[in-house]
Amino acid sequence: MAYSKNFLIDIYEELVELRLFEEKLVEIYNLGKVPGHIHSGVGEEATYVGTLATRKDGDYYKITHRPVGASAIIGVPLNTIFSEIMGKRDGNSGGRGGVNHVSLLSKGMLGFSGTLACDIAVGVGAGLTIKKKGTDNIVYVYYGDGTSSRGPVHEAMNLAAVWQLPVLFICENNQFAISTHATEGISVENPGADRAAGYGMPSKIVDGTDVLSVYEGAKELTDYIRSGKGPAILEAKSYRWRGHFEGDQARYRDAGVTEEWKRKDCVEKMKKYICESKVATQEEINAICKKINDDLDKAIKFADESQSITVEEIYEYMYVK
Amino acid sequence: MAYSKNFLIDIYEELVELRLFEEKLVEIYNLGKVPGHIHSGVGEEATYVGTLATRKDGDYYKITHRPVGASAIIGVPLNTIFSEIMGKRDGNSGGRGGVNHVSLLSKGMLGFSGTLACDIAVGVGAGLTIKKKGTDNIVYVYYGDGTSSRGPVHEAMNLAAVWQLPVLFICENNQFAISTHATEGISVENPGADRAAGYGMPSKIVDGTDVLSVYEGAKELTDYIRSGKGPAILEAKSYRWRGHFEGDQARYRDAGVTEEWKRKDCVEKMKKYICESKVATQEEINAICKKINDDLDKAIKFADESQSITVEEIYEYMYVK
Amino acid sequence: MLVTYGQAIGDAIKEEMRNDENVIIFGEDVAEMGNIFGITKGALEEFGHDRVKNTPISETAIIGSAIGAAITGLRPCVELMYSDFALVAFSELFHCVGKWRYMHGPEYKLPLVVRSAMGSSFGAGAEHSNCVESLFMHATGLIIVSPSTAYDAKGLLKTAIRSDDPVLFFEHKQLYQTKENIPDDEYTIPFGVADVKREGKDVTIIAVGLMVKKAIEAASILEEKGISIEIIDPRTLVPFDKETVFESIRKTHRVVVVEESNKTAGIGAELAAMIQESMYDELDGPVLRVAALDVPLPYNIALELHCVPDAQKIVTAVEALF
Amino acid sequence: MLVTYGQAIGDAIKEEMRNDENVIIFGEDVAEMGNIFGITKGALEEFGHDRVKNTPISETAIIGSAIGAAITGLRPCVELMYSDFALVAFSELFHCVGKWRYMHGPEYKLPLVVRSAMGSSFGAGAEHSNCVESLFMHATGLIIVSPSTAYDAKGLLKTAIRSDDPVLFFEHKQLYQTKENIPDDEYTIPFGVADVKREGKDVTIIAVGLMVKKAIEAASILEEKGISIEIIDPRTLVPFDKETVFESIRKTHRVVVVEESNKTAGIGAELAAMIQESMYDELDGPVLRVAALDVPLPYNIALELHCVPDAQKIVTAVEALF
Ligand SMILES: Cc1ncc(C[n+]2csc(CCOP(=O)(O)OP(=O)(O)O)c2C)c(N)n1
Ligand SMILES: Cc1ncc(C[n+]2csc(CCOP(=O)(O)OP(=O)(O)O)c2C)c(N)n1
Ligand SMILES: [Mg+2]
Ligand SMILES: [Mg+2]
Repeated sequence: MAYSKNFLIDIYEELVELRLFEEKLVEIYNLGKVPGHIHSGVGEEATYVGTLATRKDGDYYKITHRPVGASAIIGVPLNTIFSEIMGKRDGNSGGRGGVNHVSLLSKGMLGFSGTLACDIAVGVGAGLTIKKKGTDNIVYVYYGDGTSSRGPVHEAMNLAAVWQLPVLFICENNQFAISTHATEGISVENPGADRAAGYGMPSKIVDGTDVLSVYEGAKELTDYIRSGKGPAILEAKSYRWRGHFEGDQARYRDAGVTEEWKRKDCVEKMKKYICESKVATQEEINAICKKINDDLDKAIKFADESQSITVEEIYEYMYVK
Repeated sequence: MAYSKNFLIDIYEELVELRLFEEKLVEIYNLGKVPGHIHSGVGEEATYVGTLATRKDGDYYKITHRPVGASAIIGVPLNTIFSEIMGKRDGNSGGRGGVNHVSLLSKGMLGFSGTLACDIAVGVGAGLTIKKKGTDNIVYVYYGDGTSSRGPVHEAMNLAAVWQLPVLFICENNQFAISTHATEGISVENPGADRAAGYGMPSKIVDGTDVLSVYEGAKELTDYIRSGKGPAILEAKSYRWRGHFEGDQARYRDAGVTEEWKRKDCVEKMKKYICESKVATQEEINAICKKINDDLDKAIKFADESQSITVEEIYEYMYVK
Repeated sequence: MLVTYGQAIGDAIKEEMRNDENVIIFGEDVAEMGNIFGITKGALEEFGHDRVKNTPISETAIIGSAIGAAITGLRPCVELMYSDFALVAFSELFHCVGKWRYMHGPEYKLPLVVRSAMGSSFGAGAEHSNCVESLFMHATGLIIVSPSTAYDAKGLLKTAIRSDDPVLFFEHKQLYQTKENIPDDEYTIPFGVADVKREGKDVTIIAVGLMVKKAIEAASILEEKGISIEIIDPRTLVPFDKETVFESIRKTHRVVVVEESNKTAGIGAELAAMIQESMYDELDGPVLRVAALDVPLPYNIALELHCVPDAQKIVTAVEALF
Repeated sequence: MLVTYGQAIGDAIKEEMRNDENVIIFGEDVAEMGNIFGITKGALEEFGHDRVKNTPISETAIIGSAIGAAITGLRPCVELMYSDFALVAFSELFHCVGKWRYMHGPEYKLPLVVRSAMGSSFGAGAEHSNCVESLFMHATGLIIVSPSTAYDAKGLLKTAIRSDDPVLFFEHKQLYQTKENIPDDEYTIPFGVADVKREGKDVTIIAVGLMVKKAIEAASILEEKGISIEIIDPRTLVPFDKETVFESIRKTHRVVVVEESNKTAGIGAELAAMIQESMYDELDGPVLRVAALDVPLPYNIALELHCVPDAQKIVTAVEALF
């Protein structure tokens, strides 16, 4: 494919934003500013950025616990995100939900269930709404290789397929469910792609360290879905660089393999590509990084200064009425 | 395949036993002798008889609500079966469990969950025991086309496959889940076979109206499983002759199609085969039917005369201790 | 008009579907068959396959997709055939439906209704007879409705479908055929308003679902014995109308709670605990519970009937208060 | 020897695995990682992959296969990482584990244990902090253990693994690091025997899990105020040791039940209802409940701490009884 300069710059910016976001998340966690547990998505940015490059206004998104920074790409204001992560008033639920529940419906975000996979069908339901309205919008439903083993994934996929709903299931295969390697927990090599035929869906496997590979696979499948043909599965192969949560030293795996995967860094790869193809100079790139860095720092400062809600507000948001 | 006379006669006897059992179940239900709801398996006998013809001592079985008479083939005494069906003391749980819970562990029966699919993994657990013992026994896990859509089926299959357990999953595709045709509820044509690849299992589709076709498919897969290669899926295509439960007039479907399927009667087919191949004379066949009929009637009489347990016994069987 | 409880429910659904085209129904066998009890019969013909959908047997997908449809603008009124099967989607109901808005913020509204048929019904056995309201009372963010009459069922279901908060709506199988005269004109019943099904002065009986009928039977027997019974049907267990109950207790000073599920940690546990906590000085005796025995409901019908409460057991409990 | 609650649990598992080769453990991340809290660390090295197995994320398969393994001769001690996730296998636990023997007859024994980590732990949020014992108290056929000390955890887990009946074993995350001196020699603790954690004469506090610690703190504060507290830890919620509780009430005549889960339809509901039903004449006031607020547990730690009971809330409840 031939890409426009703007497209490539946008993609690169989003990769950098997500990378810096995930790094800063670890930093503020280490400073004790995050109440809960965090799951760093460093190294897996291309899966989100590449798929989301196919998005349109009116689409819906069901993201996961990793990387939470994806919500920024989708358009949730950084102030909202960091405030929620720090459990503050200016978060989307005023700090009631927390790091795993950063969300904004007006940007199409459907929310997340910390009880993994219970939310896969939530994306299917949003697909039902789209189908009833008759637009060409779609739903992006992300789930991990580990989560693929849960029953509700099966139920949701079958339902999406029999109802021919506009849903792209994206399996983020970072090869681990906490300490359990995919080959130990999953009976096939490709937990996403190998199961698509069992629902009568098309699928693609893409290189999750190469954002353009992800984009191309996602483009093909989203075009298919937007044309009304029903759901599909995209599987992106990547690797979880850090432990499952911060504090996990990942002693259960070979650190050498991790290092190998780190050399396939999706951000570096893209940087090299846009430099070599002269889409941007090193200076421009520096400026991009600096701007993003500053924006993130500003938001973190904002969130840090945001107040906690008061105990009187604890019952708010339980019911509409 | 070349079959011995004894083998063919045994198979035929079991078909007849199951047919007559299922017919008599409807009869006693209509006489008001069955407290609960029954799901007649008339017309679907070949799936059980054909698969069970591959069984060995020490194997385990997880059957379904249809046909309950399969428990007789597996070896549960008819007196026990009908007593449980009528809710009486001489049933396996003294009438506490009822028609869907006819079972006998000493014959390898694992039990059944009326909450469909919650029991699929029970078969997988029995496979774990077999694997630990190191015998060449296997577990037969039956489930319906409708049940195939439930999440626990997915979880159980994936687990059986990653642990390489000796389990044969048998999808009884009688094309209906109550009123919902398989094509309306399932996104692929073959809910069993089409999903096997997604677990890295082999599969076979067999004609559920032809007991020898079922047997041959089951033989191939059970040989594979007994040799330690892990689980497999067999899908048998049949048709539910009667309503889902007694009282269901099946107005939601074309009665003409039902009639067509009735002409593919598995019992008649086998009778024709053994007559034509001179395995048995009409007289011998009559004798077989009469004997089975009498045995069933005797057991029904026995069960009818069996007492209810007393209210004092209501807490028994809750705990071992 | 004279309608059955089942018809009243079907009518409520169809009326609301006419009122608002965002109301859709889906669940196992709700379309051609009109659900296994015939409750949604006619909906498919009137509203078509886009709004009346059979689902595969996949309860987690039914609830999950109802959430997704609800937050994006539809008003799903979905069905879990038997309330026993609500337990296979327990996490979706307890963690997701109940907490979604709280965890994600005030943009998220969940106008969804989950209907489910509950209760013993002569030999249905331990997995097709459960009443599970109490399990969901421990959840947060849900509304729980358990109507005992056609009138209540219709008015409450219409409120439920119009509610922007998620509602679990439990229908008792043994009540489907009970008949009642209800208004021809449209009406709704608010949540959190108990109904005094019978006025009396000596003992307050709080009864739910089918047990309201049993309590009425017991009240007749007790009347002959000179004991006057007031029967309160909370109708919605969450929100619970404490005030109506407390007012009754200020008059009777004696309470019996009757429910169909087994006793331990059931509805009666919460109500008895709450009442003695709040009204201790008004009580002339303990709050008694009449409930099923703590066993899986037996299949044998004599044992089943022995297990679940009947008028006689209620009478015995009431008499124990004197 | 001085051990943590977490070590005591790990030791109980390993000792029982040495005693009986049919004992196996499986669950998410129990092998190399030794579970996410390190509780099963060392088991893989000692017993190998045949007896110590990681599972995929598939809680229904974990419970289902545990049933199958148990009835065919193994003694699975399985793990559901967080007790919140027990709810995704709720039907398997409630309908199958709890009723299997009853429905199928006395041949069927279910010697299985389901371990699960529960409770609030500073920002874990609404889906990783739940205490769910009360939901299972309404089930039938289960044994429910909720230990508060290393000594109790070890003795009860050994009993659980040896039990032919199914046991849900809830471990509190905040207790894993608490230390205690326990006997070097082997011991077990029977089910259904409560432990008086502190003797006193004015008020009986029944507390479960982490709340035992909070009750002990409260008792010290109250002692200074001249109120003498008896603290009873039931240790097993099913079977429940009524006699120890009743004996205490005959002395104190006042009861407060403390639990960590939210109040409505929680453990305290059942205990309060049962106690006032059985011991009405012995009571000098209502049975009070101290429990979490009825909201999804907030992520913000100040709000979380406001939500769950602490010593001060217990003190307030006790004082309200005078
Ligand atoms: C139902 C359920 N079971 C277990 C967990 C605990 N848990 C949290 S994250 C995780 C691993 C998820 O693996 P995967 O889906 O591959 O996502 P990843 O963490 O690799 O991004 C597990 C087991 C959970 N949250 N929900
Ligand atoms: C979890 C659950 N959901 C729904 C039901 C109600 N139900 C009983 S039988 C049945 C249809 C089953 O279809 P299938 O698996 O094809 O078996 P068949 O009845 O055709 O033999 C349904 C939906 C149930 N028992 N359990
Ligand atoms: Mg992963
Ligand atoms: Mg079927």
